[in-house]
Amino acid sequence: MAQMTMIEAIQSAHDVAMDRDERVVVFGEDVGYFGGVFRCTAGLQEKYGSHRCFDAPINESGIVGAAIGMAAYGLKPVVEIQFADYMYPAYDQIVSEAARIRHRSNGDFTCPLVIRMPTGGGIFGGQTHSQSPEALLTHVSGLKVVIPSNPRDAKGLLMAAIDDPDPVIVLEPKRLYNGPFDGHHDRPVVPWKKHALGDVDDGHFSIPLGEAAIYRPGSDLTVLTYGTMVYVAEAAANETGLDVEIMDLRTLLPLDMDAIETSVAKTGRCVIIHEATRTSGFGAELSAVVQETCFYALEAPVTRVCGWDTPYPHAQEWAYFPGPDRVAAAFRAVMEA
Amino acid sequence: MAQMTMIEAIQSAHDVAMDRDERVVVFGEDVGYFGGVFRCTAGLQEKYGSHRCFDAPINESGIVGAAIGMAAYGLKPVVEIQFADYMYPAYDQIVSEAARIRHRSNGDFTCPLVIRMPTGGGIFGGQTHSQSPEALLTHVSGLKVVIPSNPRDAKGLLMAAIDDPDPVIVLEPKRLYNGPFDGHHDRPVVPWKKHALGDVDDGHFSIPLGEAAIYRPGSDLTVLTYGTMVYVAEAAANETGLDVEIMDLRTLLPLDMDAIETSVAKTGRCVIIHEATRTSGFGAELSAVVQETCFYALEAPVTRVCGWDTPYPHAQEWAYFPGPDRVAAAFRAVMEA
Amino acid sequence: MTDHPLSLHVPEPGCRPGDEPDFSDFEVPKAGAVRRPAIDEAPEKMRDMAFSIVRVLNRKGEAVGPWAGTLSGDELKQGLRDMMTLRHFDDRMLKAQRQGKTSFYAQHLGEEAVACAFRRALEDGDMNFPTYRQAGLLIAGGYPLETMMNQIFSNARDPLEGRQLPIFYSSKDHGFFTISGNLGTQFIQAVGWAMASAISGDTRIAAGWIGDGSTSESDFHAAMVFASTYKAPVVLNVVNNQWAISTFQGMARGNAGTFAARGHGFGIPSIRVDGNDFLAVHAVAKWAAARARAGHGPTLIEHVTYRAGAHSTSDDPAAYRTKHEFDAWPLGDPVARLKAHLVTLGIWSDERHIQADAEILDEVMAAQKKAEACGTMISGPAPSPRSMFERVYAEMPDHLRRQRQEAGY
Amino acid sequence: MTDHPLSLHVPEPGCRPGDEPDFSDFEVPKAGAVRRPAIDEAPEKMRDMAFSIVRVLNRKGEAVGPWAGTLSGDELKQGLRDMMTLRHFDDRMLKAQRQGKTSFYAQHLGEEAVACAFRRALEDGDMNFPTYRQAGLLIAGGYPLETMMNQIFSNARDPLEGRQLPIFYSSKDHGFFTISGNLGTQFIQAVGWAMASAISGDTRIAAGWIGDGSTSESDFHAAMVFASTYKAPVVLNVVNNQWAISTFQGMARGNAGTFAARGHGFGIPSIRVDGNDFLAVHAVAKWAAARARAGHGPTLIEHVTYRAGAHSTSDDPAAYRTKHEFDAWPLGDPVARLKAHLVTLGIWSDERHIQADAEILDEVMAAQKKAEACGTMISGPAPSPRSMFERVYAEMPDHLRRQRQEAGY
Ligand SMILES: Cc1ncc(C[n+]2csc(CCOP(=O)(O)OP(=O)(O)O)c2C)c(N)n1
Ligand SMILES: Cc1ncc(C[n+]2csc(CCOP(=O)(O)OP(=O)(O)O)c2C)c(N)n1
Ligand SMILES: [Mg+2]
Ligand SMILES: [Mg+2]
Repeated sequence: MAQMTMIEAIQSAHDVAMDRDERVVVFGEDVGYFGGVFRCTAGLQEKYGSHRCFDAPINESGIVGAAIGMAAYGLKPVVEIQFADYMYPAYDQIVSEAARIRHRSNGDFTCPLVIRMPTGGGIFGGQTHSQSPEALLTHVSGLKVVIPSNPRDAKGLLMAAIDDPDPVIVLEPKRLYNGPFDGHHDRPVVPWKKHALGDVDDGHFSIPLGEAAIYRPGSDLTVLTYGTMVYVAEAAANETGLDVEIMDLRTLLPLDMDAIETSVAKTGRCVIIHEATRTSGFGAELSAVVQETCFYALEAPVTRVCGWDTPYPHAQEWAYFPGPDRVAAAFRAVMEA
Repeated sequence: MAQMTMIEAIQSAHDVAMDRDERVVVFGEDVGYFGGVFRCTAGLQEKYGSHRCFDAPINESGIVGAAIGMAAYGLKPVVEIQFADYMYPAYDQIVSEAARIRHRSNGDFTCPLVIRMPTGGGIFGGQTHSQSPEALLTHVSGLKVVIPSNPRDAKGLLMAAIDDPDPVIVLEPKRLYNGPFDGHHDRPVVPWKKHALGDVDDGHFSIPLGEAAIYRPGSDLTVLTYGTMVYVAEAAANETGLDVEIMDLRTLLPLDMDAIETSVAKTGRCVIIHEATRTSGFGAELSAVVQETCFYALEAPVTRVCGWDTPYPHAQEWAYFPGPDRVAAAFRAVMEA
Repeated sequence: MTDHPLSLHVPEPGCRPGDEPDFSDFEVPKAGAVRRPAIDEAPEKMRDMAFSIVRVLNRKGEAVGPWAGTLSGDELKQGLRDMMTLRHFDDRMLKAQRQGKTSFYAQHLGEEAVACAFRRALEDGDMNFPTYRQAGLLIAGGYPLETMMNQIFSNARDPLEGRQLPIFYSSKDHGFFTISGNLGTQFIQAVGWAMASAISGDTRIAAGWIGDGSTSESDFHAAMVFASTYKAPVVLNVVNNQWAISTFQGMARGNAGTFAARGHGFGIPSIRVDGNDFLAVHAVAKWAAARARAGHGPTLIEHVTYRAGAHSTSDDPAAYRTKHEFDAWPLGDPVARLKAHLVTLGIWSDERHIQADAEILDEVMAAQKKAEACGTMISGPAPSPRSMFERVYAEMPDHLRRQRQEAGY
Repeated sequence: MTDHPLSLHVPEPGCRPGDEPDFSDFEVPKAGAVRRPAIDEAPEKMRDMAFSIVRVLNRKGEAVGPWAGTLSGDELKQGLRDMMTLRHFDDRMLKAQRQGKTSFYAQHLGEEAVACAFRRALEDGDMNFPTYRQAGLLIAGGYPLETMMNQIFSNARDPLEGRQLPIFYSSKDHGFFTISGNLGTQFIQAVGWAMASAISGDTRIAAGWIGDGSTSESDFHAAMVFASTYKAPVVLNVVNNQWAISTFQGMARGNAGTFAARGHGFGIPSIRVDGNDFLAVHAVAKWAAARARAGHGPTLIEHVTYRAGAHSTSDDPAAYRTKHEFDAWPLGDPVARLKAHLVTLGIWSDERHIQADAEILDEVMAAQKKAEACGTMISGPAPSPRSMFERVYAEMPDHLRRQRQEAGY
């Protein structure tokens, strides 16, 4: 065991995977010699050679398209899109190709690849370094979509993703790379190095895809969330004094329906939180399934707290970010409904 | 007034718009000399010259990207993506550019363009000629998203889209091009030429964006749907004998919330139907907003009938298509709940 | 600066319906005239190869020049058989589509030599990333006609179980990657596959395929960039059959002299070949494959040919191009040209040709009979809807299992 | 075939941290040596222009050869002022970022000549589609420094009201299209704008901008295809500053000799210019603009320069490239070179330079003072959050109005 930041945990997952399996290759913009703009692939080129970890030309479609060819060959490519905001040029390759190859060839060809991308805001990145495009991925059958909220999960889920026989998208909340963040941007942050969830096994371990975690048990209401918003929910729970059950979904597709049903059936109240824009966000799907499966248990409307339906602004970042105040207000409203 | 197919109505909208406003230019793959693979732009090149209606190289990103530049210049480009399944290569230009330009430049530049794309299945087109990607567009703030279900609306909405100062996506249900289709693929179809909604004004008229239509009033339950599914809902209503209120949403973004609330408040029951895959489909957003705004009026769970979460198959098309039987079953379940 | 108003240049083909077909500005070099560079010649020294056309068969049916001699008489006879098989296959399947036995078909008329000859230049284990117009790769590789037809009929024996549009075959064993309906996407995948082979210290190579119209797609660029940067062992084929549905090749080519020229911006050796000359296609393919295998990296080949038929069964070219354009097409008919060569060699004759033609038609019809016995789109039996839920993932997740149950399968 | 195992070729820069900088294989033609084709010369006749470098200023500071003489002494002095202004501006803004007054900045050190000289070759009304590294277009166009700083500080007077990342300026009036954070997207938009001008019978032209690394993006291809096909009146600029964050230009260039060569695949005249030679950039830009305006279509210009500073304030190049590489850079410092030329002309001196430098610094600091009086990111006042809901659409739809109210604005 070692104390790791989320960045170190991700680096370690790559390292262990490359060490165990020669077929694992890692590439992307600036990931080779430099080790990635967030340092998630630091040291891999030196250790495993430039044929297994290398820089790529700046073409996201090319990166994913080449990875698909490699996966079809029999390798296990793990690629980085420098920011989730830059996945759109690769979207056709992701949707029309990676997600479809097993099905359309009836299993003749497969596409075991991992696409990592830093997601979310809170770093004054403006509209093209802050987006949370998960809903654009969860609508695509054939993909799995994962989003860790701490170093241990980041490593365990990435290792599971690399072992998975299908294409997996790993969204990494960049605001959590160095420490948990609860939305109180004016207060100091506790680094992972001093946090229980920063205690990560050095070797190989994996956290199964498709299993949610109860981040904090409670009985008043259920929070369905993931990534950075786990900590915002916790802050709001503490501030309202409510006995909130916070579910960290971890995998968005396929969704852990059992865990969701069990919790909402118990609490009868549900608040969904994400940073992505509201309309047609992943919260809509969560709201729909909760309502479909727990209709008779619900004592209040399922409520969404999300990013506004605007581009992510630069200067108004904290007015955009669904912080503890907005979340606390939703908790209270749901309890009073 | 003239009897028109949906194709003729769309062609007429182009024609009238080009005649009224020199700034309207039309281009896309095969849309020039040939007039489009579905003939929606037939005759325009001959009438207005090849500098106002022309073929484009096969590059959807190029088509939309060039149109954005033209819109910024001051023209009003109307472009065709040959099938909605081929919008993905243009997705970055749509999401990161067209949808953002007004906001990010604080109105210094604008992007009044229209992107038309045939959508939906029912023509044995297999997985790459049948998709319904509306949810991937409704999540994008800055866009408007429109989907007509008949010739009159197709013309009126397209004219409104061309007049709109912002980027509008027009999804055209290709199964409706020649006549309404209720999912009974084994029965003959009535062509638009013999249908009241095929009676279309020759000149300029427009149907405001953002307004739903009550396709059929009723009091037992509310159906929220659009495009081809309007007719499937009607067939299921007739077959179940229920007094179903069918709302043809027409514009998905921005959504006509007032009309939705009024109807569901009245009926207390709601079924959402679309052809797109279920998970994170637009039905999720509809379900969420109905539940948020009408929670206390709901007498049964809001229910979705959608395409399965698989690629659109070729041979199993009718097992995939959410036809009248599945819809009727949902109606009954919702009435019995 | 001048105040002269600007105007938009929109390229137009030489002739439209009603015009006389005219290829007078299409330069056809003499067979044997184009040199054959060494496989390790520097790319910048062979730019000329992109502006001429490698041709082996002359008008008299003789094989001439430095590119001749890569195939034996038996191999050539097999090549002729392959092309004739593809032609009959196309013909039968077009009819089957008109009879409602399948929903869709696209033929290869006039461009049979390209894929059939190319396949012969590859080794088993190499991987093609084809478009819908390279069924010749399967036929020349010995893939069963009946299985192809099962796929086309979406019947109970369709290896893809009805999921895919007709002709979107897949066969890993035959080096034929599962076809996508989205143009251009697979060009870069071919490069990725080739990179994987290089990463693994393997000896296998990949071949990418794209149409003239589809070179405009952005993934063409992705493929060229990656192939150039990593010197991937890949052969990148542009099949220039002059048309992209209703759009003539000039719309995609723009102001470039040739599609092969596109390679020059990337330092990728580029070569144009007479796509209707079986021997030339084979020789150029061999040369490119040898370059890839020897570590010299990618080659771009422009196969100059002509789409003699409609784009697909959804298309009628009479609306946008002149009839009989194919008759005026200067590179002729690939089947007739290879036949003439075999006759010149003295190993073939009109009689044997007629006899072979009848035999092949019998074979194709026999295969069709067997395939139809397993069902067509009108008669069934079709694959079970259950299969549409399968292999979305390796393991079916709960939500799909529930949906499958709801669907009743 | 050989059984020799394949291996992956991964390009590497000539030197990494710790190595001695080495540009010995970088060929620098003599100033004045490269010919100046007529603007209507056929593209295929001027391929040589992509493999040399147009240079006007020689070592002695003289302007020589066929590209000399496009600017008057006064214009040159203004050009020097513009570059010096940009350099001071960068310097002040880097410091402001370190002080927390803004979140982000990217400088132009070493490549000031490119945009400053280019702007002088355009007419009012022409439109640039710049990247984040062409602030010189604004400065040389007389856009107020203070307004730029207001944007950088996201303050109450920021014309973009805090929506955009610092330096992502927008000014229609100054022919500066709103900058995108997504690389490459605007290259094709520039082509579209130029097509629109041609469609409208206008005389205005567009200029696209892209970095060496970003030429790999697929929209580069889209732009080249459309520009080639429609002969759009556009100047397509590749700023090859040798680096894309940590990635050297060879990763994007691959096996091509130069970035300018990319134009050859499209029949687009392509020309390389010494990007650190103000006179050469201006002359080449003028030539390309004249081609566009006269209806001869697009030109691709590769500006050869060097990114002397970090990629941005988020970057530290010491991790991936050798320090003092810029000192070894053979094309020198654009400011020093233009200064030397003016001195040679006898219209400038060291004293005047020192004096001008002090004046410019004063101006920049005065602008900064005014901008800071309207707020910085630490001190505020910031634009109201209300504005984030505005101009998503021309008219605010109901759901946004409700959200704005919920947000309390
Ligand atoms: C991304 C995408 N855009 C558009 C289409 C529609 N489409 C199918 S085939 C075709 C023409 C292709 O022409 P070409 O590349 O020359 O190939 P050919 O059919 O001549 O073999 C078009 C536009 C598509 N399948 N995919
Ligand atoms: C689509 C996209 N991918 C990746 C990035 C991240 N990124 C920002 S700048 C940059 C390097 C660009 O290099 P170059 O084009 O050479 O321009 P320069 O910074 O040298 O001016 C990268 C990779 C981005 N902004 N957009
Ligand atoms: Mg073609
Ligand atoms: Mg650069």
